Amino acid sequence: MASIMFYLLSLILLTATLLCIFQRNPVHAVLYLVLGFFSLAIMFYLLGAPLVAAWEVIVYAGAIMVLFLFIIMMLGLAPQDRPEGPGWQRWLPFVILMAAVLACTLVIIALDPAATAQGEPYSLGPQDFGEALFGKYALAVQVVSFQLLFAAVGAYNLGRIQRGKGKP
Amino acid sequence: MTLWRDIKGTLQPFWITLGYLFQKPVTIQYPEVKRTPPPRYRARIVLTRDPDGGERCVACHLCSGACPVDCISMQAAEDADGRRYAAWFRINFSRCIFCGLCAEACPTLAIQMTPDYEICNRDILNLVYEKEDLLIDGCGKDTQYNFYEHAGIGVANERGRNQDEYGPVDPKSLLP
Amino acid sequence: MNTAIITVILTLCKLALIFGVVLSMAAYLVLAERKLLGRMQLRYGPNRIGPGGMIQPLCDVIKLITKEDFIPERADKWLFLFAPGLTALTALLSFAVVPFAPPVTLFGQELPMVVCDLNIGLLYLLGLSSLGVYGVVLGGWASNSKYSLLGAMRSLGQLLSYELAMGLALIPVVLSAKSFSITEIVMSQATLPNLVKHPLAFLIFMISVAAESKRTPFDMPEAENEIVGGFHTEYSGMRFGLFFVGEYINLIVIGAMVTVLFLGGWHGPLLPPVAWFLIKVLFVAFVFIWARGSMPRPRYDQLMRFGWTVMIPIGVINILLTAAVLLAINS
Amino acid sequence: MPTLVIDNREVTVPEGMNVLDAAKAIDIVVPHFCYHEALGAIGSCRLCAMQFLEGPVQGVKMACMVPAQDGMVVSTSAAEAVELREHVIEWLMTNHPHDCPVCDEGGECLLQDMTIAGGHYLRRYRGKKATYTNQYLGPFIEQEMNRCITCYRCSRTYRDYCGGRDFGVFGSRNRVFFGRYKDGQLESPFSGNLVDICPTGVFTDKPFRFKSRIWDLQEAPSICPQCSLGCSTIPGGRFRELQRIRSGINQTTNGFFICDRGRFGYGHVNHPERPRDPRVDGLPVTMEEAITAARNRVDALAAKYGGASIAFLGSPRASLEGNLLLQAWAGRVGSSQSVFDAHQGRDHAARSLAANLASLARSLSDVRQSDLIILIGADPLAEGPSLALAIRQAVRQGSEVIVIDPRPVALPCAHQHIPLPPQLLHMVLKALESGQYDELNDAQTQPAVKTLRSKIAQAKLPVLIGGADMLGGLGVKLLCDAAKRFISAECNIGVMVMLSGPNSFGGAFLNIGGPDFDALIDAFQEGRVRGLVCLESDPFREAQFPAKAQAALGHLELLISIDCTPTLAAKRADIFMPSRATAEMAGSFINNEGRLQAFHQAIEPGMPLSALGPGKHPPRLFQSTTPGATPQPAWQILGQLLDRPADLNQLRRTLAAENPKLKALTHVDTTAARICAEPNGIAAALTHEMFSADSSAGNVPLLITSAFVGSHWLSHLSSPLKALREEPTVWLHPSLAATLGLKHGERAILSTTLGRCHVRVQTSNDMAQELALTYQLLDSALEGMSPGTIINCRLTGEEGQ
Repeated sequence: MASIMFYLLSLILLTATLLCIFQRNPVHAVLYLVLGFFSLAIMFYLLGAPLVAAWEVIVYAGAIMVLFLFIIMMLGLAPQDRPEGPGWQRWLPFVILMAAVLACTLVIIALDPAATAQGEPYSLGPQDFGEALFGKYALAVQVVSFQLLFAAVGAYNLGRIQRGKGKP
Repeated sequence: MTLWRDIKGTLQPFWITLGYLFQKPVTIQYPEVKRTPPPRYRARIVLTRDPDGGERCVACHLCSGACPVDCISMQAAEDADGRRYAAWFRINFSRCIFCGLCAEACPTLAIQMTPDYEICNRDILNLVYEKEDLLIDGCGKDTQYNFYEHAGIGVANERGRNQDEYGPVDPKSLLP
Repeated sequence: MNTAIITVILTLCKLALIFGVVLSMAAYLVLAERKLLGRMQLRYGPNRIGPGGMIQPLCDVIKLITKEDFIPERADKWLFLFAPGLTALTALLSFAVVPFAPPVTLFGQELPMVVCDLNIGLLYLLGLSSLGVYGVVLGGWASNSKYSLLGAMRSLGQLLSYELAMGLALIPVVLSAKSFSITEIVMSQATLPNLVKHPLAFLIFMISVAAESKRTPFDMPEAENEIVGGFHTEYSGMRFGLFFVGEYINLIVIGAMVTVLFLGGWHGPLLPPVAWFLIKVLFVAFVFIWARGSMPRPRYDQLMRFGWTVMIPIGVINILLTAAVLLAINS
Repeated sequence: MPTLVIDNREVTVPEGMNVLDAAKAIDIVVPHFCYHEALGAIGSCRLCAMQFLEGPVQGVKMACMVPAQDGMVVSTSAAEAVELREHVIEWLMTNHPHDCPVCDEGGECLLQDMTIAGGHYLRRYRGKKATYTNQYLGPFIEQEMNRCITCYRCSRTYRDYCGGRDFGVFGSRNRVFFGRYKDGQLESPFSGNLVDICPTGVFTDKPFRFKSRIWDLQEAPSICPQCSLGCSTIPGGRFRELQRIRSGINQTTNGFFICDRGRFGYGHVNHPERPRDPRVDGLPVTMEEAITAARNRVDALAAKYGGASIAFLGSPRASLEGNLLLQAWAGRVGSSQSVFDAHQGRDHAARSLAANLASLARSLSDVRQSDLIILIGADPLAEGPSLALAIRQAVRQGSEVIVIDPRPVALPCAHQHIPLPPQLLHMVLKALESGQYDELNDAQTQPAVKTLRSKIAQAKLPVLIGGADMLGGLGVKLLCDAAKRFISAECNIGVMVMLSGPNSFGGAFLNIGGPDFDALIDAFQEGRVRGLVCLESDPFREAQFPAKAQAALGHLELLISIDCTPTLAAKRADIFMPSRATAEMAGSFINNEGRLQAFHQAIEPGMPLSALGPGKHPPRLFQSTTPGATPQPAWQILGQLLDRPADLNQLRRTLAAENPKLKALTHVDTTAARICAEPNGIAAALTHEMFSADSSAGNVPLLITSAFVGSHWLSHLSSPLKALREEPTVWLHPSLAATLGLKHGERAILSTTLGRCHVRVQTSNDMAQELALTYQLLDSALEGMSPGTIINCRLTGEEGQ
């Protein structure tokens, strides 16, 4: 069951990513990418890493892609000429893929394969994740977080309004 | 102290609205309870008459010119005695916004607004008032004014017979 | 296999129950909001249809359904049609992980009073709430209208800014419960609700959750008097209704989240747990309505500044303090 | 070029301009009444006061009376000047009645504007006001003398500018009265200008009385369709009814004024009998069906008998675009039978003019500045009234006017009249050209022409003026040749010929090499032409010999008419398509000097509201279609028929691309360039066919011309103008009258081949001898008489019966 779903999800992921690449409209591309992230998240869940799955959704779909959308809208990147022809043909793949992802989600939630698959060797709970992050890889995490801090400080310095100089 | 002021300013409205929550609303329950509007209330428009019963409206188009929603239309015509009057006069109350600019613009005090505000109707055509619907038998708010007694074109009285006029000039006279 | 079928049936029952309760609650929450706001402004609110206006929601639905479903000329049609559903859907899905009562024993097996007790339930909630913005954003973008686009962009910026603060406010809760599972978080508040343990986190959470769900005073994305309804300017009929319903389901979701995360969930004396849960949810909803009746809308730059310069630093400090105190108690 | 400072702004103006105009040049407008650009300054209203601070003149002065000079420093806002203006406007207002609501001037009242601009808003005068008794001034002008502020604009316009004699100023001090000595119709054909010129409501438009407020009118700049001069007008309509026409301002043509025929002759637009619905074989159809039927039937006829079996008749009153497309249709069918005017003499004259005018063209503005004006066979009041006004302005500046004409030509100015019989006009022209006087055996004429030659040679800006009716094609050519003879460095001679319609020149320009209508009549009778398409023309009435034309037109198998008036052709047409009147459409005309002028759409077509509903009350129920709104511009109908662009600008671009000479069509404005045809393109022989009379015993040659009112189709349809219609009249020289035993003022019977009718006899010493003269009067016994012809007649006294 789990492996069927895995392959199904992989197929969805690949299709969605390909469609994302071939979209002319950036907003539509983002939507396919989000779909890809969904299937990826469910795959993570399937593989016994619910935390990673949740973060996939929260961080990638919920934050980064939203940021992408923000930029696309702010710059008005969407093409001005909307292609003619029946709209449903353009949206059929999206609807099918979306339906498939939703179906997988429902099946997983209803049957909870992580729970049913007995003796899952790779189950990774939040606690294990935290211990790995702040124990085994503590140094790497610190280095990366310092890098983020530098980036944040730098961005703030670039973006702040200097007194008397008006907007940057 | 500004922080304290901000916090107080944020919380105080909550207290006030909570207080209002338990007070009796001021709303008047309209169809059951009706209020009497003040006499200068701006609702349904009427056309009034002179003290001597003639139509006050001279179809000067100032009301339709002033109307911001173009709900007034009319056609002027001339009576046998030289009186200018409205051959037809139409106010589309489904368009009227009751701003009162027409009554303000009216130079003969013909258009006046009344406190009758209940003119809703489901059939829009019933809201298109013609002259016979608008014309009332009375002077409205000003009981004295008669435009043609001041106009000086010899309709109410003969030419030169109004109170503020000399009799007609004889241009061919050689007298000083 | 038998138990599996029973599990599925029971899950479906729970789903149906939640669905019905949440939808009717959302409908009457609309009425409650209108009446409460009316009373706060010394008006009556809707009181014409049915006793005290009780049939108003039904009439609203009939009106919305019979209205013309208008699609703007150059709109992205499918996205436009799909967006309102997305909003309502994400709001509804959130209930999957909310426990509304302690587990009961039925047919000889323990039945959790939650559709799906995920061990990362909190993250699930966070994920869904961040996805909820897609409905708004895509709807606003697909309308091909300037006001809608402005509303969409405002809601994007607002979400990005306040999601962070919301996450930060939840970390103390997780720290004290030592779990992401919502059932366990509720269990951990059996004696003392998190409201008392983490008052600062509660405050940050309340504010940021209001901002994220576009509740007044943070309803910049639809600010009627500046951008004519924002993202739903071009929507009419039942599609607008879906946006509207989604918003009120969201209000219930927020109520449920605050209840389970800070107010101790179903715990309470005398009354049955479900009743306590409902009372708490409705109280939180009331607080939000109350805020709508009391607070003016800030400017958009004030909102962003407040989010980034006040909420997030306080949230971080709060985490550090909580961690320090917990560390001190545990050691 | 004096430079002066007005309100701290420096301005350089042409020499002689007054300070008021100088201020206007930099958009500083000071209230004024009596000053008018066309009338000049007299400084009587005392309103344009300005404070002259430095320079040759100092103190508060009337700006209209002070020519701009170097070094002047003027303030319009100085307290003293402002106070004076405020007082003056208050004095002007003391006697003004309180009747703005019932005054038709409201909205375009200069007094209203100037009262507000002058700062007077509260009446302090509580005494009594002077009143006057009004006069009846005819069907055009309504007088309300109480409103007068004695600015004298009316008398200056009527007497000085237009040359009227029956209107003036009476009385003194505060009893000044402007009017006639006694009630009656104003005699000047330019009396309507009083409406435009009066700054307040003393003289208002009587047909327009109480019809609309001017802010409700839909107005647009247009061209007068009544004659060929192309005067600028501004039609105004409301409720789908054309309610008035006022004069437009175009300095190159009419200046500020128009004639009464142009002002009050708009009745054809609202005419109750105007056909508004397309018909095929007498049955009402939609416009699309009518267009399809027209195209199919013409194609079928062309397939059956060949393209040449269909003739296309354009019109002097159809727009240039319409005439162009009609010609394009002819080209598509393969027919070369394209004529633009059913009247052969006028047709020839116009074509001759279009071919020969070239640089001889003179505008009305040139006529106003001319120093010698010679009218040969021209009657301006009948053929182009504004020309009479222009001639008067020239005379006021010292020009001399010589009229050589068989008719007693009335001009509103002093002129010398040489009555010559029509057949001598060509000889005079030839003599002018060649200097040979042999053919002129008349003892009087020879010396007159000799002096004429020397006068022309001495003049600087002489203009020779002719009329299409009297000269015909040959005469126009002779006129142009004669003018060319005098061109020299000192003598900048020009020519102006009055044609029959607003677009006569345009039609002639397009059809310069085509056949003429007489050739078509022969073709109808012989069966060579079996179909006729009439574009806004009426061959039944407009042909030079209508009886002949009517007989020939009976042979037609197919008659298609596009028109906006109830013509006979429209009534008898197999296929009729309603077109729009000038005020209802945009298009362009070429006037008689070859000037291409555009006009714009002022109103939408449709049955006037006053003609609908019970008792002139508008209907309460609305409908999605406008009743009677089917008419389309003729060029649009033809454009649809020929699959041309429906947009006028696009159409003009394509038409200009097809005809390089008309490239001005792409940017038509009021000052557009003149257009001229090739001089050698005329195919038809320029014969002169007006003389069909023999002077055998008892017969008198009867010359038929047109009158100011009654002979022109469009103005004939206008009811206010009917009051100006004369009764049927015959003019005779007293000597001829004595021979026939008739006296001035008597009634007589005029019998011709066209029938008998009762006429009034008038005698004049300005008539040519041995000639009777009468006017064509539509809808009377004289209807069948076409202007520009001479026929035999017998005149007998009524009691001689």
